[in-house]
Amino acid sequence: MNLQKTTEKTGSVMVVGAGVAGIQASLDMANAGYFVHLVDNSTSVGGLMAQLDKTFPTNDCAMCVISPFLVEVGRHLNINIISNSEVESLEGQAGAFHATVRNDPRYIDIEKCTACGQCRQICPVTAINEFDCGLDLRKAIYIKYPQAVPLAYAIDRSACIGCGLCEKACLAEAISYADTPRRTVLNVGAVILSMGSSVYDPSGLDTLAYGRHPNIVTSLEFERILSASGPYKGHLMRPYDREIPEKIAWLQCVGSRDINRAGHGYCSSVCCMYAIKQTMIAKEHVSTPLDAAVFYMDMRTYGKDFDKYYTRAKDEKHVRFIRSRIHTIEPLKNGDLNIRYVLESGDVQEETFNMVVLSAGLSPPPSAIALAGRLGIDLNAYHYAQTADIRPVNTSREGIYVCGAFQGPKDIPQSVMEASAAAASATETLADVRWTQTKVRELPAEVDFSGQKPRIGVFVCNCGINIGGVADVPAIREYARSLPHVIHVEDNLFTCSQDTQEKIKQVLVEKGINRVVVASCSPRTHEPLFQETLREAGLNKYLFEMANIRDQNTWVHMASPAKATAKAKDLVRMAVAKAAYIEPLPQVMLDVTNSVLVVGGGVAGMEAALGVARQGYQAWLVERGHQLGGMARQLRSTWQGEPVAPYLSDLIDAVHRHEHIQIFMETQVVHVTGTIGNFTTTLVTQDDEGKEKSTVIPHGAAILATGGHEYAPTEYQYGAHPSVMTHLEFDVAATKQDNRLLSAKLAVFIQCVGSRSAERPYCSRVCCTHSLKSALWLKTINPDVQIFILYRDIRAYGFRESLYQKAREAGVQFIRFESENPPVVSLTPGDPSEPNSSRLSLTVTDHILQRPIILNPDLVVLASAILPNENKKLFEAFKVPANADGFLVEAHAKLRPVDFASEGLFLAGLAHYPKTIDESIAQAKAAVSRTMNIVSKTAIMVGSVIAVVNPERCAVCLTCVRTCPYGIPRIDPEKGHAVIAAVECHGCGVCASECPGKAIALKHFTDEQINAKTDALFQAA
Amino acid sequence: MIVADRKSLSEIQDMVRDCRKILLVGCKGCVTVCNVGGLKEVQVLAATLRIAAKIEGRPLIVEETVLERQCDPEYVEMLKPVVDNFDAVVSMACGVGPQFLSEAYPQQRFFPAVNTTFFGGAVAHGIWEERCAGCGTCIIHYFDGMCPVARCSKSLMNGPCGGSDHGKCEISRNINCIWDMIVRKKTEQGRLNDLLDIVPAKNWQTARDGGPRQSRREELIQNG
Amino acid sequence: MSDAFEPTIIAFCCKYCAYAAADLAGSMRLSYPANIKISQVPCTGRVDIVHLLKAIEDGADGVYVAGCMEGDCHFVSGNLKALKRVTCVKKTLAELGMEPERVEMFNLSSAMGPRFAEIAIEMTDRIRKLGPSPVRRQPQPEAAAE
Amino acid sequence: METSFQPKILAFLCNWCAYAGADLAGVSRLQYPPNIRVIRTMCSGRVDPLFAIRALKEGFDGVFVGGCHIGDCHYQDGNVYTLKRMDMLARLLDISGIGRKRIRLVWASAAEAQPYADSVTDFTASITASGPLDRSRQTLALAGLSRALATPRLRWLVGIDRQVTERSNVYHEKTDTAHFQRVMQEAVETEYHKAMIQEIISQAPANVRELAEKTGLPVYTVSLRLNDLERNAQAELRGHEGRTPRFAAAA
Repeated sequence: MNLQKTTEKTGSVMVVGAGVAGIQASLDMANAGYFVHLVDNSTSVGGLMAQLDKTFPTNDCAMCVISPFLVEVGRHLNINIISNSEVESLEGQAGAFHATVRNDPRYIDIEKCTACGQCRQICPVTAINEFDCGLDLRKAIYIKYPQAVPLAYAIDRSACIGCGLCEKACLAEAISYADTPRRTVLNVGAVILSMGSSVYDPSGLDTLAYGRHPNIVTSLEFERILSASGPYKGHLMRPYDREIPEKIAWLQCVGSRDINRAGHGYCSSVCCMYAIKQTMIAKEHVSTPLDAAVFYMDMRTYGKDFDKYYTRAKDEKHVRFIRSRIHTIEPLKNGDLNIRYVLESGDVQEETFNMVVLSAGLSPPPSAIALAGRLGIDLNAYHYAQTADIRPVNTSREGIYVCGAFQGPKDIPQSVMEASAAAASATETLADVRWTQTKVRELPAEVDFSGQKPRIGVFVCNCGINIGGVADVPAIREYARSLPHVIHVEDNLFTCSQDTQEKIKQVLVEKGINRVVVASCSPRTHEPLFQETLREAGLNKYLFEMANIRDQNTWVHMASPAKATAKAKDLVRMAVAKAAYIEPLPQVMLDVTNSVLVVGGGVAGMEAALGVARQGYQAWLVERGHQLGGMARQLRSTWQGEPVAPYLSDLIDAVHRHEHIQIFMETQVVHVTGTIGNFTTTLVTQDDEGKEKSTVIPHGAAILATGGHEYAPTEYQYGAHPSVMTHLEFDVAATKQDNRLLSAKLAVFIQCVGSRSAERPYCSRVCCTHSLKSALWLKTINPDVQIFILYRDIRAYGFRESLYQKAREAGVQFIRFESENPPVVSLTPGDPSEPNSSRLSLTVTDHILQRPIILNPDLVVLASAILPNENKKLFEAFKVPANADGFLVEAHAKLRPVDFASEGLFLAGLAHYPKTIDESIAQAKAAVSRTMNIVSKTAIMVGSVIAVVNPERCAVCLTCVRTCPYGIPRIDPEKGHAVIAAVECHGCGVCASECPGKAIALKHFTDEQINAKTDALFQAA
Repeated sequence: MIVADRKSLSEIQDMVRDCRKILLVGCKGCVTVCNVGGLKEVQVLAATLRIAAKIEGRPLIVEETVLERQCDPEYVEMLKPVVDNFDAVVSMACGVGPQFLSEAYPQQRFFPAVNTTFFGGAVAHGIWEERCAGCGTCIIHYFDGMCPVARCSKSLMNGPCGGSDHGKCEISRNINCIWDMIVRKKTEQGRLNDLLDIVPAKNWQTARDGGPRQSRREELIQNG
Repeated sequence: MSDAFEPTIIAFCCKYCAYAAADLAGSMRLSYPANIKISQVPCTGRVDIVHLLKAIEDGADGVYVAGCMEGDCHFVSGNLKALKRVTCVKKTLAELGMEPERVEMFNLSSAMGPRFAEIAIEMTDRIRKLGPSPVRRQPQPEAAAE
Repeated sequence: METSFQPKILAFLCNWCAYAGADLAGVSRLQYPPNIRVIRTMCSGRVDPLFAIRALKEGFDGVFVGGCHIGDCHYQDGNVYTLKRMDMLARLLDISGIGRKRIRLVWASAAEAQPYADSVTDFTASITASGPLDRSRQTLALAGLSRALATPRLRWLVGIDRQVTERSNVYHEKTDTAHFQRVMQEAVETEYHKAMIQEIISQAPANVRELAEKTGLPVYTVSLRLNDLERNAQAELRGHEGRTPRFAAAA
C-alpha cells in the first residue's frame, strides 16, 4: 500500500462494511476502474445476508445467491479485503482522504490457512456461536460459516486461553500467536459506508419474556433454525426440548414502531415480509401440519410482488394473520407459551403456542454509530446516516457516501441498488483518475500445445491430514501414475500453499505438461487459484481438471478409509479421463462502445443520463414526449419535505447543458441490434412538422427508465365532482393554493384506489406516505380542517413512520376498511340551478365501532395506483420482459435489481415498480454504476465456457432458439446456421443437450468430456 | 417438413433380433428438425439397443452415422465403404430413406426405425401438426390459407359436417374443426359470401389415388 | 453387511446448488455412502439423455441428476428440462425391462448439505435393494465390448 | 451402624513420600483402621483420575491419594499435576452427585507417619459416616465420569493449566486464572453431561425428555448438549415418534 499521504486525487476508494451492500459497491467500483479497500470488522465478508436461510419473495436460498458474489469479491485483483479491522480516523478531503485503519490480530495467516478445520476439532475452549445467534457453540478458534470469505479461521482472543494446541494441529503452519494490531494509512478518493444493521435485542421488553424461555426466539434465530447449515441442520425443532412445533406465533414490530419501550419510532421495513417468508418456509420444513399465526398492526408488503406473496401465504398456505396488540407472553411448564393479545375491537384473547418468533426490527450497529462519530457525518434521530431525498446516498461530509441498511432499514434489493448508486456517486468526481490505481496481472504468453498428445500431470493433495489422514495418498498417487497420458505424479502436504504452487509451475515447464489434474478440495473454492498457477506457467487456464477428494470424499467417508481411498482413485481416474479431452479455451477481446443510451426523460432517466455524463461518457437521452420531467412535474415535495420543483428544474438544466448528453425529444426507439458492449439502436424523431427523421446510435449499454403514470380512477365519484381528486392532482392544487384545499373543512383521503385489487394485485408503495404528507400539509395551512384517512394497512415503511406518528398527533383520524367493504362516496344533488352544487357524502364502516359512519366531506383525495407506462414495442425491441402488471422484470429480484437478464441492459424508476423519488434517483444512479462496468472498459473478454455451433451439423431446426432460457441463439440467414453470440452465452448447456443434430457443444463440458468421465468411472479395475 | 415418430423399442428390437452388428443411419433433413432421426436420436437409439443386448447377454455392435439426406443418391453413396460390414442397417429417416438405401445397396437389409406420419410443422417446440396431405392439387387459396383436405377429418370441401362441435372435430377434442376456423376467418374478414361458391369435386388423380407419382422437370434433367 | 452388494452410482450435480451442497456436506463432516461419485456439470440442463444412457450402458447401478430447487435454477429453467429428460430415460428403462427407479432427479439448494447426504443414503439404499444393474449381471460377450 | 459397615478404601501412595510415611507408620506401630488397601506408584502424578473412578466402580467406597508436599516432589512437580487432576475429579464428583467426599488427597512426607495415620483414620471415619457407595444407583454417573475423564479436552485442559496460568501462554502472558477456571468448569460440566447422554444413546435412541429424566438434567440443558454432540458427529437425529425426535449415537 501507498503509505505516503498526498493531496492529489487518487483512484482508490474505501468501502466500510462488507455485507451485501458493501460487496456490491466494491465489485461495481473495482470493475469500473478503481482499486477498492473493503474494510470489515468481522473475520469474513457477507454480513447479515449470509445468516439468512431463504429470501423473500422468491424463497431463493440466501447462501446460493450470495456465495458467487463472495467468491468474486474474494478473488478480485482490485479488491483488497481488510477483515477484522476498524477505521480509526479519516483525514483529508474528498478526492484525497487518508484513512487510518486498525487491523486487529486474527492470529491466523489467511494465505496459509486452508480452512481444514483440524484446529477447531481439538480446541478445548468453547464460545457462543454468534453466527448461529447463540443457539449453538463454537470454539475459540473458528470460522464464521463454511462458505466464508476469506476462507480462513480466526482466534477469538477473548475466549482463547493460549494453550497452543491449535498450533500443534496446524500442519499448514498458519497460526501466528505473535500477531499484533497493525495500523495502515490508506489513501482513498472516496469512502462508502455500508455497515448495515444489527438486529434489535428484545431482552429489554419485559412482557415478551425473551431470554427467559428458549422457545421464544428472534426472527434471526429462527432463520438459523430453518437453515440447513444451522444448529438443527434445517430440521424445524423448538430449542427447549426439540419437539417439532405444531403452532408457531410470529410477533411483529418487536423493537419497531415503538417509541415507548424500544425507542425506535421507525418501521424496520423488512419484518412483515420476512415473517411471511418464515411462515411459508416453516410449513415446508415439516411433514406434519403447522399452524402459523402472525400478530401484526399493519401488514407492510409494499414491494414488488410482496402483496402476492402475502396473499399466497393467507389463501394458499392458510397462515393466520391477526391484527392485534400483544399484551404478554407467559411461558408454561411444558415449554409452550401463552400469548395474551388485544384485538382491534378491544377484546382480550389468549392462545397457546409451542414456539414464538419475535420479528425483531433493525437498528444501526453501535460500532457503526461510533465510526460515524469519528468520521464526522450527521446521523438522524435514530442514529442512521442522514441523507436528503434528492441525494439519497450522500452523507453530510463531502466524499463520504452511504448505502444499505445504515442509511435506513431496508431489504436486500434496495440495499444493493443503493450500493451501486453509492458506487456511481463516489466515483463521479474520480472519473479522471479511473484505472490509475488498479492492478493488471502480467502473464506470460500462452504456450501453443496444438497437435500435441495429452501430457497429464497429477497432483494429489494430503491437505494436512484432511485427506492423507483418511485415504492412502501415496497409493492414490501411484495409481494415477498408471493412468493413460499421465507423465508426472506427485503428492504434497498442501497443494494450495505458495511454495507448492511455485514448485508446480516449475514442474509444468520442465516436463512439458499440457494438462493438469489436481486431486484435492473443491473446485468451487480452489479452481481459480490453481488456474492462476497454470496461467503463470504459460498454460491456458482451462487445461485443468480437479478431483474433489476432500469435501466429497475423505470428509464424508472418514469412518471407511479403504472406501475413501478406492473412491479417490475413481475420482482421479475420472478427472484424468476428462483431462485427456480438454482443450484450451482462448478468450477473445471485443471492443466496447463507450456510451450509454437512456430511454425515458423523467427523473430516473435524467439522473441516469447525467450520471453517465459525469462519469465522462457520452449519454443519449431519448424521450418520446415533448417535455422532460415525467411524473415529478406534478410532485410538490419529497416525503421528507424537500421541494421537488427547484430540484427538477436544476436537473433539466444540467441535462441540457452537459456536453456529454445529447437529448432526443419526441423520439422513439424502433430497432435494436447488437449485444453487450456494442448495441446499435435506431431512433425515430418526429419534428415540428410531423416529419420523421431516423438516427442510428451506437452504444455499449442501455438504461430503460420509461416511467409510470397515475391510475385514472373510475370509483368514488371521481370525475363527477370537482372536489374528488387524485393525490397527484392534490399536489398540483396545493402548489396553486387551490381554494378547494384551502377552504376544506372535512377532508377524506381514501387509500388503495386501484391498488391491491384483483385487477392490480400490487401495492403502489408511495400512496400511504403521500397521503400522510398531504394531510399534514393541509393541517399546517388550516389547523381546523378535520381529516380522515381511510386505509387498509398504513404502509409508512422506514422513517416514513414518523409521518404517520405526526399525523396522529396532529389529529388526523384513521379508519380502516376491508377490501370487501370499501367506503362508498355518493352525491347529494344540490341546487339544480347552480352547477357543482351537489354535495359529497361518504359511508365507511369503522373498524373499531364495527358500525357505518357517514361523513360529508368537502374534499376527497384518492390515493390512486401507479401504473407502468405502456411500452410494449420498446420492450420488444430490447427483448426485455415485463410482468403481468406491466412492470419490467429484473435479472434477479434480490441481487441484480437494476440489471436485465440480457447483459448490457439496465432499468430504473417507475418502470420497475412504484417508488418514491429518492428511490428512483438511487436506482438511476445504480443503473449508471452498472453500465460503468461495461463502458469504462476499452474491451471486454468473451469466450470460455460457452456454447459453440458446428455449422456442418446444424439443421437450422430452431431447437436451440426455442430452448435457450435467455433467448441467445439465432439463425443467421446469411450463414445458414444457428449462431450463439459468445458474449451473451451464459454457458448452461441446455442447447447442447437439446440439439437434435448434436451440432452444439458446450466448451469444457462437451459430450466427449462428460462421457469420458462416465466411462472412466465404470471401467474400474 | 416430413414429420415422423420413433418406432417402439420392441418393434425395432424384433427387426434386428438376429443381427450381431448393425449400423444406425440418421438423416440431417426433416427428421433432424422434428427431433426424431438426427445424430442425437441415433445416439439414443444406439445406446438403448446396446443396453438391451447387454441385459440379454447377447453380443451386439451398434455403429452410428448420419447422412446429409437419405433421399439423394450422392449422399447415400457415402455409406459404400462401410455398408457391407453390418448384418443390417437401420434407417432413422422418413420412409424415403430405407428405400433409397436399399436401391443403392441391394445386397444389404434395411429397416425403418421411424414411422413417417405426415407433412406438417411445429406449432410449438415439441408439438407438430399436419398441414398438407400431398394431394397434388392445391386449393388452399379458396380457404384463406387453410387446407380442408389435410385438416378436415373427412376432407370436406364445402363446409363442415354435423360433427363440428364448438370448434372441435368429433373425432377428437384435440383436433380443431378446420371448417369452423375457415368460417370464422371468412366472417372476420367479411368475406363469408365466398363460401357460397361451391368448390367442385376434386380430381384425386394427382393424389396417391392416381398411383405412385413422379415429378419431372425437363429443363433440369441431365441428358449426358 | 460386509458381503452386501456395493453399487456404483453416478450423480450429475450442477455447480451452483447440488455440487455446492455436496461440498457443504463435507464441511459439516456428514457421512454418506462412498458409492456415490459426482460428475460436475454447469447446470443440470447440460445433462443429456445420451449421458444418462451412457452411464447405464457402462454398467451404472444407479444414476441421478441433482440440480437447484425448482424455480431457483441459476440458469432459469435447466433443472426443469433435466427433470423431463430423466422422466424420458425412466420410460426407456421400463421399455428395456429395467427398474426406472435406477434413474432419479433431485432438487436441493446449496445450503442443504444434510439433504445431499440424505439423498446419497436414500439412493444407495434404493439401489442396494434393487441389486446390480442387469447390464452388469450378465456375463458380457466379447463382441459387445468395444 | 458404624459397626456393621466396613468401608473399602483404595489408596495410591507415591514411592518417595507417602508410601515411605506409611512404612514409617508401621515401623512406629501407629494404629489406624484396616479398611485401606495401598497401591504404590512412583509418583502421585501417575494417578489418573480414571483410576479413582475405576476403583469406585469396582467396589471401593473411597479413594485416597498420598504424595509429597508441594515443592518436595521427587520428580520436581508431579504432585502439582496431581493437585490439578484431583481438583478436576472433585468437581466432576460434585456435579455427578457422588460428591468429592469420596476422594481425598493428602501430602505426607517420608517422616510424617503420624499425619499419614491421622489422615487415614479421618478419611475412613468420613467414608464410614457417608455409608457405602450405592453403585446400582450411580451406574450412569460412573459411566459418565469415565467417559468424560477420557476426553482429550479435559485431559488437555488439566494438563495445560499450570503452563498457561503460572508460566506463559502462547501469547507470552499469563492466562487469567479466573478465566481459566471458568473454561475448566464449563468443560467439566459439558463433558460430563455429554458423556451421560452418549452413554444412554449408545444403547438405544432416546428423546430429549427421556434423556432429561435419566440424567437428571434440565430439559433445555439436554437439548443444548445434544446440539454439541451433533455438531461433532457424536449424535444424530434418528427418526420421530409423532412430533418428538429421537437421537442416537452417530453411526
